[in-house]
Amino acid sequence: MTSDIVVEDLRVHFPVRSGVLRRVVAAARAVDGVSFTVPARGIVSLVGESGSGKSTTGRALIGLAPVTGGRVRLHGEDLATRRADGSLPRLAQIVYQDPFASLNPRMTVGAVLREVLTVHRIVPREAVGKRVAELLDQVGLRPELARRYPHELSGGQRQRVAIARALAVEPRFIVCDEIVSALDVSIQGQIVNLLQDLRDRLDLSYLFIAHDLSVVRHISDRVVVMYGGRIMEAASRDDLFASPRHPYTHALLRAVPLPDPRRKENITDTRPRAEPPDPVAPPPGCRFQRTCPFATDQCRTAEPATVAVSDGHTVACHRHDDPAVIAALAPATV
Amino acid sequence: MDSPTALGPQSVSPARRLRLPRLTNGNATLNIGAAIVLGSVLLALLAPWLAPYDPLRTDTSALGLGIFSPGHILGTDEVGRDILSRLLHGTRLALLVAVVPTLFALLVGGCLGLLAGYVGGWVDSVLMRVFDVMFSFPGILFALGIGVALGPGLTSMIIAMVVVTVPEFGRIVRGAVLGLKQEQYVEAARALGFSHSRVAFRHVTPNLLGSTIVFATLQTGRNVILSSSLAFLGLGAQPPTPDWGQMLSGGRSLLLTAPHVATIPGLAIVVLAVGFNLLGDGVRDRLDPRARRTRP
Amino acid sequence: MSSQALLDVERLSVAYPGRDRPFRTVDDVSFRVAPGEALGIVGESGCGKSQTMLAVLRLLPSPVADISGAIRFGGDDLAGIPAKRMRAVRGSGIGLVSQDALSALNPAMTIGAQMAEPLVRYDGMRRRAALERCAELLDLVGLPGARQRLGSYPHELSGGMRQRVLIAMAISRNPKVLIADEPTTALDVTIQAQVLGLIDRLRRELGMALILISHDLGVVAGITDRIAVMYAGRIVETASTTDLFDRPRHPYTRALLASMPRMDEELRERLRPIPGLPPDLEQPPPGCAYHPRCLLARAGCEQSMPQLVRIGAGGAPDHRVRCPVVLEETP
Amino acid sequence: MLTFTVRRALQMIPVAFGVTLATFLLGQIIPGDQAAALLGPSSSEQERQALREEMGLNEPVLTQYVTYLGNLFTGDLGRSLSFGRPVMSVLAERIANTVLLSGTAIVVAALLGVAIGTWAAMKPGSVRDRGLTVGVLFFNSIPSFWFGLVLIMTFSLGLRLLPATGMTSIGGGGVVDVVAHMVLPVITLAAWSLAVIARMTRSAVLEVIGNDYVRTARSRGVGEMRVVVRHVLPNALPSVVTVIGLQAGFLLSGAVLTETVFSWPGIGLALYQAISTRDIPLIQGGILLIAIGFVLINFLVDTLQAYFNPKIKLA
Repeated sequence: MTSDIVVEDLRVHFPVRSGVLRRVVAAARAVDGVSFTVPARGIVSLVGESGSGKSTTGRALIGLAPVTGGRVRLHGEDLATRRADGSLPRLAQIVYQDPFASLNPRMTVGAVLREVLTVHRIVPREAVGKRVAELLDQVGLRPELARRYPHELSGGQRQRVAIARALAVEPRFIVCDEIVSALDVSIQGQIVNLLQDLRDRLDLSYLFIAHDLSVVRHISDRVVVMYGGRIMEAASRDDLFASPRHPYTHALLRAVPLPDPRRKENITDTRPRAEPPDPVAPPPGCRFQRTCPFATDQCRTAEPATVAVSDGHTVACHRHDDPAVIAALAPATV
Repeated sequence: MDSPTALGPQSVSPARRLRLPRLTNGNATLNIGAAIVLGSVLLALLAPWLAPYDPLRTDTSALGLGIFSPGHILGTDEVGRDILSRLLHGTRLALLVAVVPTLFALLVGGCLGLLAGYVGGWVDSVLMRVFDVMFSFPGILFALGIGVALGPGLTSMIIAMVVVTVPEFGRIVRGAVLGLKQEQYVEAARALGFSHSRVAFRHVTPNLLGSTIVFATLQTGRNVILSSSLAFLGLGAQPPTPDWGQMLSGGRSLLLTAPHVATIPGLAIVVLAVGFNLLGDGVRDRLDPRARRTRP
Repeated sequence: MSSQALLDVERLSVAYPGRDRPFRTVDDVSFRVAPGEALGIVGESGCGKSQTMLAVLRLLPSPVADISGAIRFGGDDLAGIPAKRMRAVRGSGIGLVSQDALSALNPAMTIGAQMAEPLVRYDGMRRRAALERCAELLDLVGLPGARQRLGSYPHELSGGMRQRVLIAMAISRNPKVLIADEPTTALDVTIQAQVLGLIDRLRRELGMALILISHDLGVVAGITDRIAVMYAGRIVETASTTDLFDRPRHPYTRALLASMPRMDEELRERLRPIPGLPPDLEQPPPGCAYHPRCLLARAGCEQSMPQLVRIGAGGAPDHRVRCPVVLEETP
Repeated sequence: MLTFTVRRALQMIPVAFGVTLATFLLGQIIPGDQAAALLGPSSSEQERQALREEMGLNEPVLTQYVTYLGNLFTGDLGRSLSFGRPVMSVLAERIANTVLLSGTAIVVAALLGVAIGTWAAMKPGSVRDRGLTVGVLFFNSIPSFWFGLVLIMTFSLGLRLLPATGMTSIGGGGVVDVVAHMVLPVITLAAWSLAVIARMTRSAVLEVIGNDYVRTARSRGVGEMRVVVRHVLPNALPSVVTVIGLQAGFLLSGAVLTETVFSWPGIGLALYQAISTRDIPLIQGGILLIAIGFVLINFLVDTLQAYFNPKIKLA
C-alpha cells in the first residue's frame, strides 16, 4: 500500500508577542513533532481534545497553517514544492465543521461549484453545467439545488455542498475537520456513509479530525490520538479500541457515555483533571503527566519515546510494557 | 490554535435562530426615504420649469415678503428674491454637494480600506496612521481648513468633503474586510487555490457591498448637513448662487421681522437629510440577513 | 409517574409570529416531575426542548413569544403569577444550567461577585457570609482552589471549570428543580463525563429534581429516571428510561437509537441515519410531523396529528406514545 | 494594563506629528503672501522681502517645518493678523469658554443619551422605543446652526425667556446670568450628540441583553432593574464610551457653528472671524488646538475602556 501523505516530525509553532513593541517573546507549540502517514484510500482519524493540535495539524497539511519544522510529503512531493507550483489545491482539500460559515452567503450552490471548475479549468467551459449536476448527484443532492443559496439549505445539505466543492478539483486527499459534529445525530450517519461511498468510488483518502469516538470507531482504518501537540498513541482502528496502550486513550474511551441505562460506568464524578499543558511552556517529560494516574518521576523528567508495541501500533508512554498498567487499561469498553 | 471541537447541534440557541419579527416596518422606512430622495431629484431636474421666477432676480419693491404673499407663495428674502424659486434651484446644488463627495469618498476610501484590510502588514499600519491623523481633525474643522486653503467655492468644498469622509469609508471597509478575512469561506477559497485578487474581489467585496452602501447613503445624509454648514460659514458656492445654506445665513438678519427666510431653507435641509437617513435605514433593514430568507 | 408532582406542565405551547402565520416551537407539551426525580428531554435541534424549559422559567422574549398552557409549581401556575413572584421562583425554586458556560457567565464580573449577587440581594445574607457560601459551593462542585477562584474572571478558567461554576451558581439558592440545558455539549469528552457525574451526584445529595435536556441519548441514559422524546415541538414518546431503551415504540425513537454509532455494539457495515430532513417549523407537514421520514408511515398519517396515548393497562409502567401505527403492534 | 497604556500613548506620537504637519501644510497651501498680509497693502516690496527673510519664509519648506515645530514647543503659534496679538494669547483667553460650553454639552448628551437609550432598549418596539427612533432620525437630520436659530427665534425673540447671544448680559452678571446664556447653545450643541449616543446605547444594550449571561442572572431571580444596571450596562458601555469620546471631539469642532450663531466668545467664534479675515496663523492655531484636544480625548477613552475590560486590565 502506498502512502499518499507522509508527515514526519511536523511542527507548527505560532509566535507569541508581548510588551510595548509587540516583540516575539516565545512560541506556542500547537503541533510539536507529529509523524504519521495516510495511505492511499485510507481513512486516518485524528482524535484529541480541544487544544490537542489536531485541527492545526490538518490545516498544516493543506497549507493553511505554517509548517515551522519537519516534513510533509504529498504524493511523493514536498508540501512546500506543491504550494509553490500550485498543485496543492488540486491534490488536497478541506471540509470544515460549520458548513454555514464555510460557504459564501452570496453565491448560489451552482456558482460555488462553477467557480472551482472554471478557475482550475477542470472541464471544458461548455461541460461545466453538466459537471455541476454530476457533482451534486455524487453527494446526493438534486440538481435543482444549484440555484439555491446556502441559507436556504439545511445543515446536512450545506455539508454536502461543502463536500461537493472539495470534490470539484478532483483531489486525492481531503481533510475532514469535525465535519459531522455540528449535525444532528440522525443526519450524521448520512454524511459518514457518503464519505465512505466517495472513498470507494473516487479512491480518496481522508484525514478525519473528530472528538466523537463512536463515529471515529465507525469510519477509520487507523486512529491517531493527540494530546498537547504530540501523538500519544497510533494504531489500527481495531487494535486501538480493543487494546489501548496509552492512559490517555483509555481515558478518552472511558468517557463516551453509553446509550444504555444499565451501563453507567462511563459517567464518573471525579475531581477535574489538571489543565492541558501550556503550549508556550510545556512541562518537561510527558505532556500527559499531570493528568495521568500512572505517572512516575521518570514521566516528569524524560519525554517518552514512541515505541512500537505490535505491528502498526505505536505508543509514547514510559510504562507501555508495565504489566500493571496494561492490566488497568485492558477492559476499555464493550 | 484548534477550532472549538465540541460544538454540538445545539450550538445556536433556538431563540437566536428564530427570526425576531421586525420592530419597525422596513418597507415603510425604505419607501418614504426613496420617495423623498427621488422627489428631490425630480424637483432639481424640473427646477427651471417649476420655478415661478428667476432665482437671481432681485425686487427691491418686495423685500422680506411673508409666506403666502401674492405672487410669492413662500415670500421673498432680504433682497427681494423669490424664495420658492431659489429653493427649487438650490435643490440641484444640495443634491450635488451631498452625492458627489460621497461617490468620490466611497471610491477612494473603499479601495484604500480594501487594500489596508486585505494586505495588512505595513501597508495597513501606514494607511491607518494617516487615517488617524485625518480623523483627528473632526469633520467640519478639517473641511474648514481645506476650504480656507483652497479658497471658498464649490470645487474646494467638494474636495474638502471628500477628504474629510475618505478616512471614514476607509475605516468602515477595512473593519469589514478584517472581519471577512476571518470567515471560513474566505479561507476555503484560499485552500481551493484561488488567486488573491479573485478572493478579494469575488469573495470579500460582494459581502461588504451591502453595509458599505448603507453607510454611503447615511453619509450622504450627513453630507447634506455638512455642506450646508460649510455654506453657512461662507465656504461653499458663492452668492448669489441659490444655495440652501447661503439662504439660511442671509436670513439671519431678518430673524425678527421675517423668520421664514431662515426657516424655510432649514426645513428643506432637514427633509432632504431625513430622506437619505430613512433610505439608508431602509436599505439596512432590507439587507439584514435575519430579515432575508428568500433569494435576494 | 408520581401523583405529588413538583412541577406539572400541562398543554404548554409557545407560538411566534411567522412570515405568513404564527408557528409553534412548542406544541401541546405536558409532563410532570416528582421531587427528586430525573427527567431527560431528548430531541434534535429545533425540536423545542430548550424552548420548553425557557417557557417554564418565563425567560422567552415575552411580548414576541405567545405562551399558553399551565405550569404548576409549588401551588402556583407560573404562567399567570406576577413578574415579582416569578422572580422569587427563579433561582430558589427552579435553577438553570445552560450550555455554553463562557457566554453564560458575565465577562465583566468576578466569579464571586456574580455568584453572591442574589444571595446578598434576595436571601438576606451578609456579603462575607455569601462569599463563604459560594466558596463552599465551588468546593462542592469540585473546583480546585475554590476560595481563590472567587476573585477570578470567567475568561481565566477553562471550559470545564466554567461549567462547574455555572452549576454551582444554579444550585446556590437551593432550587427544588434543576434544569440543565445541554450542560455538556460544549465540553471535551473526558470533561463531559465528569460534569454528568457531578450533576448526578448533586441531584442525589441535595435531593433536587433534575430535568436534563440533550440531543444525545447516551448522555441521558445513565442519569435519568424517565425520558421524553420530542420531535417538531411535540413529545412523541415518554417512558421510564429503562423501558424506553428496552422497548422503544415510536418510529422516531427507534430510528434515533438505530442511527447512533455505538461503542458497545459490534461494528456495522454502514450507519443507519434517518432519511430526509427535520421539518421546517414554519411550514410543518400536515398530520404527524414525522410521517415524511417514517418507515412505518401509512395512509392517514398525513391526515391528523395523533394523540399521545398510554400503552398497556393501568398496572404497567407509564409509557405513552404518539403513533397509532405502533399501537396496533402486539407487544 | 500598563503595557496597553504605554503602547497607546506611543501611538499618539506619530499622530500628533501628523497633525502638526497637516496644520503646517495648511499654511503653505493657502495662496497669498503672508508678508503682504501682515504689512498691509501700502507696504513696499523691500519691506515685504525683509519681513519674509525675518520670518524665514524664504527657507526650504522642511526647515520652515522644523522652525514651526520648535516654535510650537515653546508655545509660539505666531501672531494673529486680525487681533494683532500672539495667537496663543487669543486662544488662551477663549479656551475656557469653549471647554465650558462643549464640556457641559457632552456631559448633558452622555447622561441623557445613555439614560434614554437604555430606557428605550428595555422595551424594544414599544412607543418609547419608536419615539427614540424618530427623535434620533430628526436630530441627526438637523443642521445645528439652523436648530440654534430656531431656538433663538422661539425662546429669545418669541417667548423672551432666554438670552440669545453672548456669554453674559451687557454689564456682566453672576453665575445665573452665564447659565442662562448657556442654555440655548448647550441644547444646540448637545442635540446631535445626544441622538447619536442614545442610538448607540440602544443598540449596544439590545445586543448585550440577548446574551446568555443576562439570562443566567434572570434565571437566578435577579430583578430586571438590577440586571440592567449590573449586568447589561457594564458590558454595553465600552462601545458607548467610544462614541461619547468621538462625540466629545466633534463637539469641540461643532462649537465653531454654535459659537458663531450665539456669539459665544470661544475658539470657534475666533476661528469663524479668522476665516472671514483670512487670519491664517489664527486658523492654524485654532485647528491645531482642537485636533490635539481630539487626540488626547481619544487616548483617554481607549485607556478608560481598557480599564473596564478585565481581559486587558489583567494582562
